[in-house]
Amino acid sequence: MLSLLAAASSSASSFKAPILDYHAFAPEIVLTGVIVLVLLADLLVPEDRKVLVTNLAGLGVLASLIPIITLAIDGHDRTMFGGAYVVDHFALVMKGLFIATGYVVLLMSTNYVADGDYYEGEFSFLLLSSILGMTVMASARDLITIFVALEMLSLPAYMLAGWRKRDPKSNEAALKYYLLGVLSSAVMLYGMSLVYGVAGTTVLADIGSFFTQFDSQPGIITVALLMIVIGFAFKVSAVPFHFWAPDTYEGAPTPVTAFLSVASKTAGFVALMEILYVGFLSNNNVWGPLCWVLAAITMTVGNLIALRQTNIVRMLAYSSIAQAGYILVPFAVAGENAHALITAQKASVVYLLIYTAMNLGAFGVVIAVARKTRSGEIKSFGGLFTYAPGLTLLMTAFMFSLAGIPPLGGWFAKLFMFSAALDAGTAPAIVLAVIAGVNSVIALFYYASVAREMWMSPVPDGDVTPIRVPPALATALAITVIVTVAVGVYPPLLAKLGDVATLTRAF
Amino acid sequence: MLDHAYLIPLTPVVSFVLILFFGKRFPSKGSFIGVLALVACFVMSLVLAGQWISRDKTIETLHHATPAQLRAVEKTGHEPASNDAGGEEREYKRAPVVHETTWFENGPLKIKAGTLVDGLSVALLVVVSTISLLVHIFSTEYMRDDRRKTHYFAALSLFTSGMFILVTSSNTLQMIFGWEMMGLCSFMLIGHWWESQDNSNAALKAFFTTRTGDIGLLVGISMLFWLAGNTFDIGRINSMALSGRIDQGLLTAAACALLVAVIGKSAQFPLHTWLPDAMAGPTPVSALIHAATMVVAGVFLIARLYGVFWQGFHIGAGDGYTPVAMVGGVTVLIAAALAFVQTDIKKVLAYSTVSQLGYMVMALGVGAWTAAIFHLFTHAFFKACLFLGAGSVSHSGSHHSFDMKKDMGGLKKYMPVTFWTFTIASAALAGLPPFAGFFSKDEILVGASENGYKLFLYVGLIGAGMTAAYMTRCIYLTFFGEPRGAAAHHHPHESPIAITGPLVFLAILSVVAGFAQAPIFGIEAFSDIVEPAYVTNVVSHHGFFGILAGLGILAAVIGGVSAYTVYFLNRGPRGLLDRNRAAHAGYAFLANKYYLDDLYTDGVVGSIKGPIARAAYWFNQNILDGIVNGAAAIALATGRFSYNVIDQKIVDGAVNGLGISAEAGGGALRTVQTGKVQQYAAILFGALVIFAVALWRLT
Amino acid sequence: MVAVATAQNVAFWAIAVVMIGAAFNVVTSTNVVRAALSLVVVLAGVAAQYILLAAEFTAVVQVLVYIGAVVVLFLFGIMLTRARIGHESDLDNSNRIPAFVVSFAVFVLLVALLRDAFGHAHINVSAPSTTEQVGDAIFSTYLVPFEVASVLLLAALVGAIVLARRD
Amino acid sequence: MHDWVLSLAIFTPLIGVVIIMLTPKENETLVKSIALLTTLVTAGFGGYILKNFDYDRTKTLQFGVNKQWIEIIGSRYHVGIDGLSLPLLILSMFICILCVIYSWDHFPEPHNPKAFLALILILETGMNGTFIAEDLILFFVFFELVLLPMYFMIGVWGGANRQYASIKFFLFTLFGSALMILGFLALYFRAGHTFDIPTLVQNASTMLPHNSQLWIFGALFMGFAIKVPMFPFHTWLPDAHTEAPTVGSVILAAILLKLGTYGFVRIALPVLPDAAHSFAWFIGLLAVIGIIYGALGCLAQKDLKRLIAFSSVAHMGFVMLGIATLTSFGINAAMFGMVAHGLITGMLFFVAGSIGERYGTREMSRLGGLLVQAPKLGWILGFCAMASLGLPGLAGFWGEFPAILSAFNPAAGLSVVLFRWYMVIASIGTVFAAGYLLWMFQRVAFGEPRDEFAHAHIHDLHTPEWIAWTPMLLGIVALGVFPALMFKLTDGAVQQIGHSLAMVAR
Amino acid sequence: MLLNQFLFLAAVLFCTGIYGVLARKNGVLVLMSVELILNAVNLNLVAFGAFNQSVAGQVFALFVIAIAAAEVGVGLAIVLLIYRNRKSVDLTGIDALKG
Repeated sequence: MLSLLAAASSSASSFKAPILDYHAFAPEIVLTGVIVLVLLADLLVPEDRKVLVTNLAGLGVLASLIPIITLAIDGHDRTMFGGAYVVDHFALVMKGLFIATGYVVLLMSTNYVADGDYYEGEFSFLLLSSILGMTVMASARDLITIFVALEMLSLPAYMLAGWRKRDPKSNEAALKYYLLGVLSSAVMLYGMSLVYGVAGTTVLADIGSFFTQFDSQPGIITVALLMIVIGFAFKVSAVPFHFWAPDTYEGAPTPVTAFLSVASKTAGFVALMEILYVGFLSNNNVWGPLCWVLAAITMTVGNLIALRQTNIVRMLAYSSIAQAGYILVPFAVAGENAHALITAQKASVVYLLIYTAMNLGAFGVVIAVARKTRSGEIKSFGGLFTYAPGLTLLMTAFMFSLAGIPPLGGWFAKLFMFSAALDAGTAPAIVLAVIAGVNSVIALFYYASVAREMWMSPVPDGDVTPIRVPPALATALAITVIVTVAVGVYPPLLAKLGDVATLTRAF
Repeated sequence: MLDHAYLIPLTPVVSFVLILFFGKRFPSKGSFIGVLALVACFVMSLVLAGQWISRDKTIETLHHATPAQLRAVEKTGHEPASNDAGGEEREYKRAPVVHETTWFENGPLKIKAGTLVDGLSVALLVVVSTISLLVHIFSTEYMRDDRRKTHYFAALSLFTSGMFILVTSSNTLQMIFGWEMMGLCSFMLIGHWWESQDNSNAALKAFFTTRTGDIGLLVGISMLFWLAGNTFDIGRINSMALSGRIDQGLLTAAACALLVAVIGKSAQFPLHTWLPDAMAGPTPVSALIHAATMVVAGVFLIARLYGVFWQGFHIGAGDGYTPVAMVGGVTVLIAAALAFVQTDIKKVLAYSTVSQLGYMVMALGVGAWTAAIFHLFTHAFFKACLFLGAGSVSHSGSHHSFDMKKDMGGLKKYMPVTFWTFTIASAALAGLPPFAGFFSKDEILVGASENGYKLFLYVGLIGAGMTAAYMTRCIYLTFFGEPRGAAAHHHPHESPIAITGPLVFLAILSVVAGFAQAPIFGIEAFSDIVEPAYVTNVVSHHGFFGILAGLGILAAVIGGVSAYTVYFLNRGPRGLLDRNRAAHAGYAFLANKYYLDDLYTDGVVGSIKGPIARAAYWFNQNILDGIVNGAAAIALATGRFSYNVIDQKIVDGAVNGLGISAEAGGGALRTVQTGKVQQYAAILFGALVIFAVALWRLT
Repeated sequence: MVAVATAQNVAFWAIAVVMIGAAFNVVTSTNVVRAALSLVVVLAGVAAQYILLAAEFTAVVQVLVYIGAVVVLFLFGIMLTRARIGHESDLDNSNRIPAFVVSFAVFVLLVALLRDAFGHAHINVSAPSTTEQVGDAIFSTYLVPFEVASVLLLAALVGAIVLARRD
Repeated sequence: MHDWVLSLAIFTPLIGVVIIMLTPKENETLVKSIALLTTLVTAGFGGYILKNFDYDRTKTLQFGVNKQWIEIIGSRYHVGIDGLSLPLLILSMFICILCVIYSWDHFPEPHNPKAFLALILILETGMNGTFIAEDLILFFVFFELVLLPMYFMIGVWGGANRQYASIKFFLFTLFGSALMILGFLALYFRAGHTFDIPTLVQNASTMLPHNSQLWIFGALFMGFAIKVPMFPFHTWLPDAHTEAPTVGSVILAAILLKLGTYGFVRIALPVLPDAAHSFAWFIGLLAVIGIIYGALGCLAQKDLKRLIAFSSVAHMGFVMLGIATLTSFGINAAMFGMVAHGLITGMLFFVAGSIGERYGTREMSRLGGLLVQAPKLGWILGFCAMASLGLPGLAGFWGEFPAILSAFNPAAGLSVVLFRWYMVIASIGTVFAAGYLLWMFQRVAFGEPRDEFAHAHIHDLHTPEWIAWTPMLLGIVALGVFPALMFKLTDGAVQQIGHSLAMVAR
Repeated sequence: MLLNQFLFLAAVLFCTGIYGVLARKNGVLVLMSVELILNAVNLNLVAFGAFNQSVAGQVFALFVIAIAAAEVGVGLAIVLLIYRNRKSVDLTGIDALKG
């Protein structure tokens, strides 16, 4: 295996500056610029006008969508740094998703953070930093880049989780998230070091072609791969690496929770796709069963525990764990054959897109309702329909979308997920699909219990003053609900975006 | 009329609709619509009968074919080629006139609906329309002030049309329609005074019991549909059955199934218990049910599908025993015995009906097809007369009571017309010459004797004796002796013309109807007209047998005389005196009643048939009725068990249990979420090791 | 060459033993400050191993960043959280045995794997990669992570200040 | 118009929903009028379909539209109508109008006509869509679309135990449909990468090995059987019916249950005839168990609506028995049974709801003498009871008798002896039906009113009730007397199914 | 030199770190244990770099060092935050969120 690396190591004492394709980097460059601007603006804007900073951040995020669109129109894939950084359809779709998510989270947090008198400027700054990490992650095709992107998106998130500084629960959330995050990234790093040791390269494409030479791989690779998967399993909160999630979600500021449950999770899946599909496609005999087990226990455990939750955020936390289980299903079956691989990628991306909209929306309603009730208990939603019919309808839509009931977006995500499993068609795949099916029934119970509270229960404290939803939050809710419903009714809207076979086109 | 026979069932249907929706607006509450409709039906039936008779004649002369030749054609079992080609109807003697239209289609199969007119249906149409007309007329008076007169007449019309549909059906599917329509109407009419729980119970029981029999009907007709080659057509079913091309086992099974239906509908042992209870309905309804419709439907079913029964039970073999005959025979005796112990005049008549239906079924079972139908024919008149007579008594004599012992007695002098008509009808029922019953019963006895079913000859004779005896008792208790109860206190008087008119008319018919088939005089008009080809060709015909007639008369006389001895010669009144004394002795009323009932029964009835009748009655009330009622109770208990235990605990429990265990599982898993960050970390590394080992071994 | 190799081995083992001892002290010491100082020893040992592996630049960075910055941070942390400088009995929680079992299991696993995979692989440090090469790599292939890392440090700085400051 | 009419039939109610949503809540009359108008317009499209339907080609899909929909998974917007769909589509439109009329001033607590009517209209979209979908995914979407409105209808407007009942209904159905969609996907991947039902009917049985067919059929079976519902998956039904508001019960009984049986006839049998043969004995068994079991359940009931609900289990047993015979006779009977049950049981629920509303209770032991206090209502109850127990001349008979009839001679390859036993058991079931229905009728309608209601003012029929019920009653009679009205529609299509079933008979 | 010398040493550090993370109560000590783990990884990376004769190992290690520093900063900030609210850095007492 050493001979392979001869070319890489021998050369060049003379440094040749790389020729950079600035168009390809434009989204990140814009984003970085906005980050710096936000930081500067925060210094200049007086304390009572901080909302301007948030608005600036929002606009900046939207601005970074422009180069993504131009890149998409341009259409051809850009590969840089020997394959370490790739801007292709997949990357663009995911970048777009991250940026859109960031925008919605900003909208959701505008009033939340301002009302709580937290550090608004820095909040936006950290949020944008994390999004920057995610956009980089979408293009990263190299272990080092992936690692740095992961830390880039994680570190601000650790801090955001503890943003409500005076709240011990928020502190606790940050601590748990941080500690477990650091440990799991350490495990991942250890795994990466082993991979590097065996393969001699950090570029995924090279790792991929390196491993295709072998019919069987040594145990070290099995475990190294396991360690890497664990790092991202933590990120996507797959059981048994999920323990941080409910605690952190509950303790963190709700917009941050929304962000974690959506963007951070998506980033984890994106990395997982890159690593497994590009770097370790031939090792699917390892990660196939691994993802199978993870998917099965993740959705089952997540759903079962969610049944017993009384706090809405905590319930949504377990719900998002269970959802991660569903998203893992395509991973479990992707390695069966080339066709299944493509379906699996599409299924994962479509699921992530839809999941993002509906889960963000659900948190949006939670934030809106908590503005009045000041409570996170599911019971506090009692009788919502009588005084906030609009929010009730929205929450109902999000809940049943998460449950996968047509004609709300979630059904199509689930359908595609099932479709991926059955496309593989092997017995384990079908068993997994059946497990997922049963789980989606269990899940309905707790999703519907929220609907039940809202529609069928009396108002707990009898206070029926209407809820005033600030415009930013209302915008966020509108965006999410439109996506959720529109995709459910007319899935082709998203299906095009999900058509991301580019990730593995080379193979 | 032969080509428009559908008008006969249609007319009362129209009248039903009219009465139901517009009846209330008329002062008569719609009764006249019903009467008019029935007049029309009556006239049409007579015209039809006339046309049928004359058609027979014309065809016979046209074709110059002898019955024997036709029989030869029929016996080959193959239909004439012209029919297979879908050409003309077989236009020879006794061939039915069939008019059909496609009801619905199932693929290539056309299910038809239509009318079939032949001798059997003509005879039944005449009987039914006559009786129904009279019942309608009778009811205008009898139900004059009823609060639901409109409903009553509507149901009466529908009931009649049900019977019309049944008898004119060209196919078995349509027969089910008529059959069940009558079930429905009997339910409505028996339960007419549904304010009382007893009445509605009786209605339910009637419907439910006949419905139980209908299991057989549905199964039997389904089986015949397939066995006869995908057809409901009666003619084809009969010819297929007779041709022997149907698997014998299955055919017998189908016949058995249909027999079950007959047992339910025609109140044969052991499903007869609903019929006496059905006396809860208004008396004219009882007359209609017992004389012309409903219960005779079962007999009609056997007659109509005689080929099936003939072949299915080997009736022609004459080996002394067929299930059909057994059912009939047992019913004859049991019901006759039961008639003895009734105090309710209508129940006496009801058991008498059961017994007479037993005769008809028995006759069919022994191959005496014509005798059975003839008995049906004559029985209709005298039984209608008896019921209407009983109605007249209660209407005008006993103040709406039917209790012979409590509220009647000595009514002869107040109600002469009723008395005489009742007596004539009773004589006809008892089988005394020259009344109608004599001729028809004699035919049955001949059939049983000559077709190789001697056992049933004796059954018939014993039954005849018993019939005479209980009718004598009935007449005595009603019309003779001292007036009692209501009869003594409520100024009995003769009924008005609307009631007596039908009585007289029916009494006359009870006399003359018998002469339609009186072999003793060489008259065989009834069998000539009525027998369809598929019957004529298989059954044997016998002439007049003086000895059997004599035996029949003798049996009736013995029964009548012995009852006469008991009742008219002072045994009866003494029993009544005893009863009154005992009442004075101060026992609690109910206890007294039953105690003295026992005494009475022991002392009076016991001298003739006491032990047997009592045993039969006990058996009837406790065992048979117990089973019928018990079946309901068991069904209810089973239902409760299956609902409360199986459904709610096991099936639903399993479902809820899954839910509970899911929640419990969630609860258990929650305990792992301790909130201690270092435990989480430990699990992270522990999972790492476990997964690593597992995967390492796997790959 | 053999001599060089032997010297390298001797140096390795000497440093390794010290490192392991210090590492154990970090996790078992009952004195927080002593634990921090033991950590310094470990970190320095790691730097020394880097030199053995001919990664001088990395070793320098190790010393500068870790010993120069990180350990100082730790000491600040210790002081800010007012840990006692001296002996402290309850620095460990009640999970020492499970913790040992888990960590030992991981160790066994790793050792078994490494033996299996790299049984007799030798490291040849004859042609070490120079600092220049490292620099070239960072500014070409790994340019993106480098830029990102700079933003990362900024973010960590800002965030940590917000979190840590009193308000 | 020809191309559009089916889509209009599906989506017009949704337009109505949008308009209702935009109407102020306070203006109830306007809301009601819009709802009524919407259902009428939808039915108008139904009328157009009825008028232009080619009754000589009932087995071919008409008014077909086949457009691209979700390309990425190969699902298309394919709708069409044939003899199987038409009666059910019309029934659905019809029932929806009547429900809107019935609820005109009958809105159960907590009132809110706006939401209630919107739910009815969404339900209509789902139901109409299911009956004309010719693509499995489209079918699935509509099949599921009815869940939410019905959930809320039961859960918000229902009785005391509504929360339990509504979630139970939802969970059961969802469980079935989760497996069903797996079956659909398996069909897609194993039988030519298409969700198109007609294409699958052509190809599936040849492309699929027997073993796969069995598995897929099993999955579809679960989905449909729960919806029907067949024993032992029926337990959601009594709860749902008991708690649902009247209109909810009516729609549930009249249409929603039919989605399951329709699924069998439209998808499971023709697509997987081979497996259908293997499953037939089992379906038949569950069907006859359901017949007897439902009847027994009825006998134990104290609540009027619950009794009717259990009777549905028994009646759907007949429908399933017809289907299980795999003969054209049986399937025709099943189709008839669906429509008949829809009308009859729908009516029974209407009446039961009206009784409950008047007396404030549906406990049969507390009722009695309905005929005294409200004779018309009482007789209509009696009429429906009679229709329900399969009295010839009324619609119920044609669902029952041909099913029994066909069980004597099931499709080639099925166990004749077994099915003949089913026939006998099913016949016994008719007696039970008579038993519980008459018993119910006796307790509710006969006798004198109980003391507690002796002086209550019980209004006989209201105008909305008249308007809503008369067409249904007429329909029951008309179908009973002229079964060809239905058989003519279904027969062609059923023959085709029967033919494809016969092709694979071993 | 054998590659495994370094790898085993790294493994020892790694597992010692794990033990520390799991068994230590004091937040700062836990962070120190994390540093042990990260250094183990770095040692791995550099050893593999030498073994593979590529710079990527060192580059990777450099990134890890830089980011580890940032992580420690953030971690200490969080620990301080907790200390400020709870007056203790005892991790075992932090279990308000569970279930």
